[in-house]
Amino acid sequence: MGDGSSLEAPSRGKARVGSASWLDALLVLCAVVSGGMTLLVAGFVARESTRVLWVVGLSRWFTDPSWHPASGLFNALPMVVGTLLTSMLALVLAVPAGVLSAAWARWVAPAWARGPYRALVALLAGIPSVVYGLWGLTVLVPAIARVQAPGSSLLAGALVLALMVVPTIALFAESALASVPAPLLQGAAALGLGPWATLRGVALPAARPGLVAAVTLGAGRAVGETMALLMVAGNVVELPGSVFDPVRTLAANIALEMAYATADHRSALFATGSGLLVIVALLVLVADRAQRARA
Amino acid sequence: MTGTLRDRAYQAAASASALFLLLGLGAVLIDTFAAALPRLDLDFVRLPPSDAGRAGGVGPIIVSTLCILGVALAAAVPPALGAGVFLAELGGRLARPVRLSLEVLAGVPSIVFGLFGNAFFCKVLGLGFSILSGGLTLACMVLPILVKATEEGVRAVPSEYRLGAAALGLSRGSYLWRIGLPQAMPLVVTGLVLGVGRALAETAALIFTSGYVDRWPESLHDSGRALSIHVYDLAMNVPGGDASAHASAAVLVLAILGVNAVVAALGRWVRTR
Amino acid sequence: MIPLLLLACASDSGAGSDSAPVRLTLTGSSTVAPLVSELAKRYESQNPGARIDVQTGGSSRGVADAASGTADIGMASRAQKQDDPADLVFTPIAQDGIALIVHAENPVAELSREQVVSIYTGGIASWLDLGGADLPITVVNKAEGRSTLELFCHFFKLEAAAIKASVVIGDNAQGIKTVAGNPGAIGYVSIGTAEYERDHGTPIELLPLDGVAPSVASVKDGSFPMSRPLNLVTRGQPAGAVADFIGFARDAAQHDLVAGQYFVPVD
Amino acid sequence: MIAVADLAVHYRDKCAFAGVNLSVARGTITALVGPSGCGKSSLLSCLNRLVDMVPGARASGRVDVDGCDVLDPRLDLVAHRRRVGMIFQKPNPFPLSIRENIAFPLREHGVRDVGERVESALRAVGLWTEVNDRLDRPALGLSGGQQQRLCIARALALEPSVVLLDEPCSALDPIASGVVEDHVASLRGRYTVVIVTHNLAQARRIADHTAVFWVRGGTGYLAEHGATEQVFGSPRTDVAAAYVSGSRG
Repeated sequence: MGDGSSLEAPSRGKARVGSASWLDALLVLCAVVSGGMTLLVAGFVARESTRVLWVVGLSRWFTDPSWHPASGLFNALPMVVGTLLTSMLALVLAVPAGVLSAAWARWVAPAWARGPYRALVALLAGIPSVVYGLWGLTVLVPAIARVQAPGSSLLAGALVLALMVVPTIALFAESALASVPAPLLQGAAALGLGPWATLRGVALPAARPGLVAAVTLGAGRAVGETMALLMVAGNVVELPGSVFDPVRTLAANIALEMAYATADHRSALFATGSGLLVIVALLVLVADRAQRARA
Repeated sequence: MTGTLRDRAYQAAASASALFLLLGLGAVLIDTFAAALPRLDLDFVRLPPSDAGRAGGVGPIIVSTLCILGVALAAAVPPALGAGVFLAELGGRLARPVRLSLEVLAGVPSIVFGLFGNAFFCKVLGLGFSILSGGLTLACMVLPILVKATEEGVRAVPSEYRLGAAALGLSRGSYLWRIGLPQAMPLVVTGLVLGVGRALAETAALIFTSGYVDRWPESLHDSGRALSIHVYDLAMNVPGGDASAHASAAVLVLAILGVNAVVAALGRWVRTR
Repeated sequence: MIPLLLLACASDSGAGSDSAPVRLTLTGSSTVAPLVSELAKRYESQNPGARIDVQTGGSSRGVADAASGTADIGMASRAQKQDDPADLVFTPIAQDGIALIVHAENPVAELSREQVVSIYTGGIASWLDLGGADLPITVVNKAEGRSTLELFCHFFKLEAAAIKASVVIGDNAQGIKTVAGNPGAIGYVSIGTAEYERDHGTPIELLPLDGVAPSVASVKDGSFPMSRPLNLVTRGQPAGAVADFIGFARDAAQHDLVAGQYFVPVD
Repeated sequence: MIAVADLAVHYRDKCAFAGVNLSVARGTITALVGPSGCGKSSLLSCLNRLVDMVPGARASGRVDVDGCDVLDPRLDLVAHRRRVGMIFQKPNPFPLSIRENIAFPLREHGVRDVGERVESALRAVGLWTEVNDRLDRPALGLSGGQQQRLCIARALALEPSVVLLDEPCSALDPIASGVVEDHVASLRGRYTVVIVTHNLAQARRIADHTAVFWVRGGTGYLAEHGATEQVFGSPRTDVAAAYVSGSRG
C-alpha cells in the first residue's frame, strides 16, 4: 500500500467526522501560527531597517570603504562573508563528527554506553553559549595565539561553533538512525555487508530526512549564534585572509553594537539583521531545491 | 580486504568522533565545575545575590529561570505539536511554506529575537519587562526545533499503525492521541531536550525581555533575571565575578540535567501510558 | 486595607507622595547597572515597600528611555553629548577612568601619546620597535558606538574609522581576558576593573598615561587624564521619588557601594 | 453482499487494474488469487476505501457493500470501515497492551460493554486461554501467529459484516498459518470474507468462490471468477487453467 502521508486524504472522506474536522482546523491553525511567527519577526526587523535603507540604498552595503555606521559608512560584505565562513567551517567539522558519533552510539558502542552517552550529549546541547564563549576565550584563543596572533579568529569561532552545533546534530542524527527499520539492517547483514557499507548504503539513505533535519537545525543555530562568536572570533570587520584572521559575524555585530546604537546606526543594525534573514532564507530555499531535485 | 579496512577506519572514526565530543564536553564541564567549586554550596542555590553577584547566591534567579522556561514550554509545545502533526499528517499546499518559514525562523539570531520580543511582547502587548515577555520570546525561538522534532517523530511511525487504525475506522484524533504521538515521543523528547537547552542557555533574547532584576519574583508580570544572563553579567561585566559566574553556570548545567530527566521521564510515561 | 489601596494607586506612577510606596524603573548602561542594582537594594531595604527595577541595554538606550519616559531614570556611562535631547539632565553618581593595559610579561613600561596613536593606526606593528620583544602587536579595540571608544578617540584625537584593530571587544572583562591570553596584546579598559583583576593574579599590567599611574586614587584626585562620568539621566530636573533616589545614590553613605564596584565616588 | 462494477484503480499515470466486475454473496468466502502486481490488493483496498491513503491513487467504477455506494466521496468512512474489517499481511497490533488493542477501537466507536467484548473476541480466535493472564502486557510481545489472531480479534470485536484479509498467513510459520487459516474458515456464514492469497491450496481449502487475476500490458484484470471447485476443476480460460495447474504464474 505504499506509505500514505496522511491518515486520510485531507480533501475527502474524513470531513464528515465531527471530531476530525475541528481537529484538522486546529492543526492548520497551529501550522499557520507557527509559520506566521517568521513573518512577524521578519516584518518587525524589516520595519526597523527601512529608515536607513531609504537613505543608504542597497549597493552601498557592499561598496562603501568600511563599516563605520556612526560615520555613515556601511560596508557589511566582510560580515556576510564572515558569517558564511564561520558557519560553513563549523558545519564541515560538526556534521561528520555528529553523524559519526551518532553511528558510534547506535552500532559501535557497547550497549551500556548508549544511555549515558545520550544524556551527556543532551547536556552538551544545553550548555549556555556564554560558557562556551568563556571557555573559548580563556583556553582556546590563547592556544591559537601561541601559533599565530591574535588568536581570536575565524578558526577559534568555527571551532567553538562546531562544538556547540555537534550535540544538536548528534542528538537528531541518533534519533534518525534509530528509526531505520530493523529489517533493512538485517537485510544488509544478510547480504554480508560490513558496518561501513551498511551505514553508507543502507542506514544513511534510509535516515536521510532525519539527517537533513539535523543538519538544517545545526546550520540554523550556527548562523544565528551570537554571544560565543562575539567572545572568540575577534570581531574585526575585514575580509579574512586566512583562518587565523579575525572575523565579525552579522549576529555578533548586532549584539556588539546594538546597546550603544541610536538613530541610523540602530536602523543599520536591523538592516544587517534583515540581510541575515535573507541569507538564511536563500540557504533554506537552495537546500529545499536540492532536496526536491533528489527526491 | 578493502572492506574490512574501510570498516575499521569507519569504526575508528566513529569512536574518535564520540571521543572528541566527550572530550569537548569534559574540557568545558571540568573547567566550569573546577572554577565553580569554591562557591558551590547549599546557600548558593538558596540565597539572593549580593554585591552584584560576587557574594550571596542565585536563589531568585533559579526561580525566575524556571518560570521563564515554564512559560516558554507552555506557550510553544501545544502549537509545535499541532504544527508538527500538520506537516507530517495533513500536508497539502500549506505545508511547504510553513516548513520553509520555520527553517528560516531557526536561523534568526537570538539577539534579533530579543529586540523583537522587546518591541512586540514588552511594548505592543504591554507586558513590559517580565517573565511572561521573556518566556514568550523564548517560545518563538524554540518553536522551529519542537515542530521539526514532532514532524520527524510522527513521520517515523510505521505506516502499518496508520493503516491499521484507518482500517478499524479510527478518527485521526484518536489515532494520534493513542498511537501516533506516543510513538513519536522519542523524537519529540529529543526536540524538547534541545529546546530546553537552547532556552535555558539563552542570553541575548532575554536581556531585553525578562530583564535584569534579581529580586524574588512574585508573579509572572515581574521582571526576573535568567541564570544565563547572570552568568554573562558576572563574566563580562562584573570584575571579580568569575567564580560566581562559573558557579552559576554549574547550577545552570545541573538545572538542565534535572529538566532533561523530567522531560525524558514524561516522554516514557506518555509512551507506555 | 489602606496599604493595599495605596499600592494600587501607586502602581501607575513612580513619583507618588512620600507616604506612597515608590516604584521606579531604570534602564541603560550595562557598566552602571550592577552599581545601581546594589544601590537599589539598599534603598529598598531602607524604604520598605519601594521597588526599584533595574534593566540594562546600553547607554543610548538609557538616554532614549529617559527621553521617551519609558524609564523613570536612564543610566549612561558617558557625559552629555550635544545631540542628546536638550531637556535631559545628567547627574553623575560615580567616575570611571580608562587605562591602557598590556600583558604582564610585556617589558614595555610606558607609551607616549604618539606611540599609542601610531600603534592604533597601524604605524607600529611590533613590540620590537618599542623596546619590547619581537612580537606582533595585537591591537584590542572597543566596538563602534561604545562610550569607552568615544572617550579613547576623543582623548587621543583619533578617528574611529582610522583605527586598525586586530581584535574588537565588547565589555571590559572580554578585553582583560583577551589581553591576559595574548603576550602581544594592548587594550584599554575601565581602571577599577583592571586594578581588581591585576591584584587578583590576572597577568595584565596598567600603563601610565602622561606620566600618571592609572589607579582609582589618581582618578579621584583628578590627576589621571582619561576618565568619564557615570550618569543618571532624567527628563527635566529630578523631582519627588526620582530626586530622592538620585540623592540617595550620591550620598556619601553609599560611597562604599560605589567603591565596591571599583568605581570612583563623586562628591 | 458486495458488488463491484467496472472498477479500475490508477496510481498517478499507471493503471493497476481495470474493468473488474465481481459479486460476492453474503456469508461466503471468496479468494482472490493471481501473480504479484495484478491488482488483488488494490481491489481489496477499494472495498474499505483504504485506497484513499495512497497519494495519487484514484478509483473509478462502482463498488457496493451491503447496498452502500463505497466510492461516494460523502461516504461516512468511520461507519463504513467499522462494517468492513481488514487484516493485513504483516500483523500490525498497536504498540499498546493486548487488552487495549481491542478495547481502544471499541471505545472509539462508542461501545459500552468493552470488557465482555474483549473476552469474547479473544475467545473467538482461541487467544483467551493463551493470554488471559497477561492482558495488560504489550501486544508486541506476542508471537507472530498470536499477533495476527489478535488483529483478527480486534477486527471481529467491532462486529463487521465484511472481513477483508490481505495474505494474512504469508508472514507466518506453517503451524501458525494453519491456526489462522482455520479461524478464517470458521468465519463462513457469519461474515462475508474476501481473502487475497498466493497459496492456491489454501484458496482451494477455504474459499467458496475463487477469482483469478492476471496481468496484460502492465494492467491487471479479472481473468475468471466462479465456484472454487469449478475454477480449480474445470477452468474456463487458458490463463486460469495454466495458473491453477501451476504451469504459469
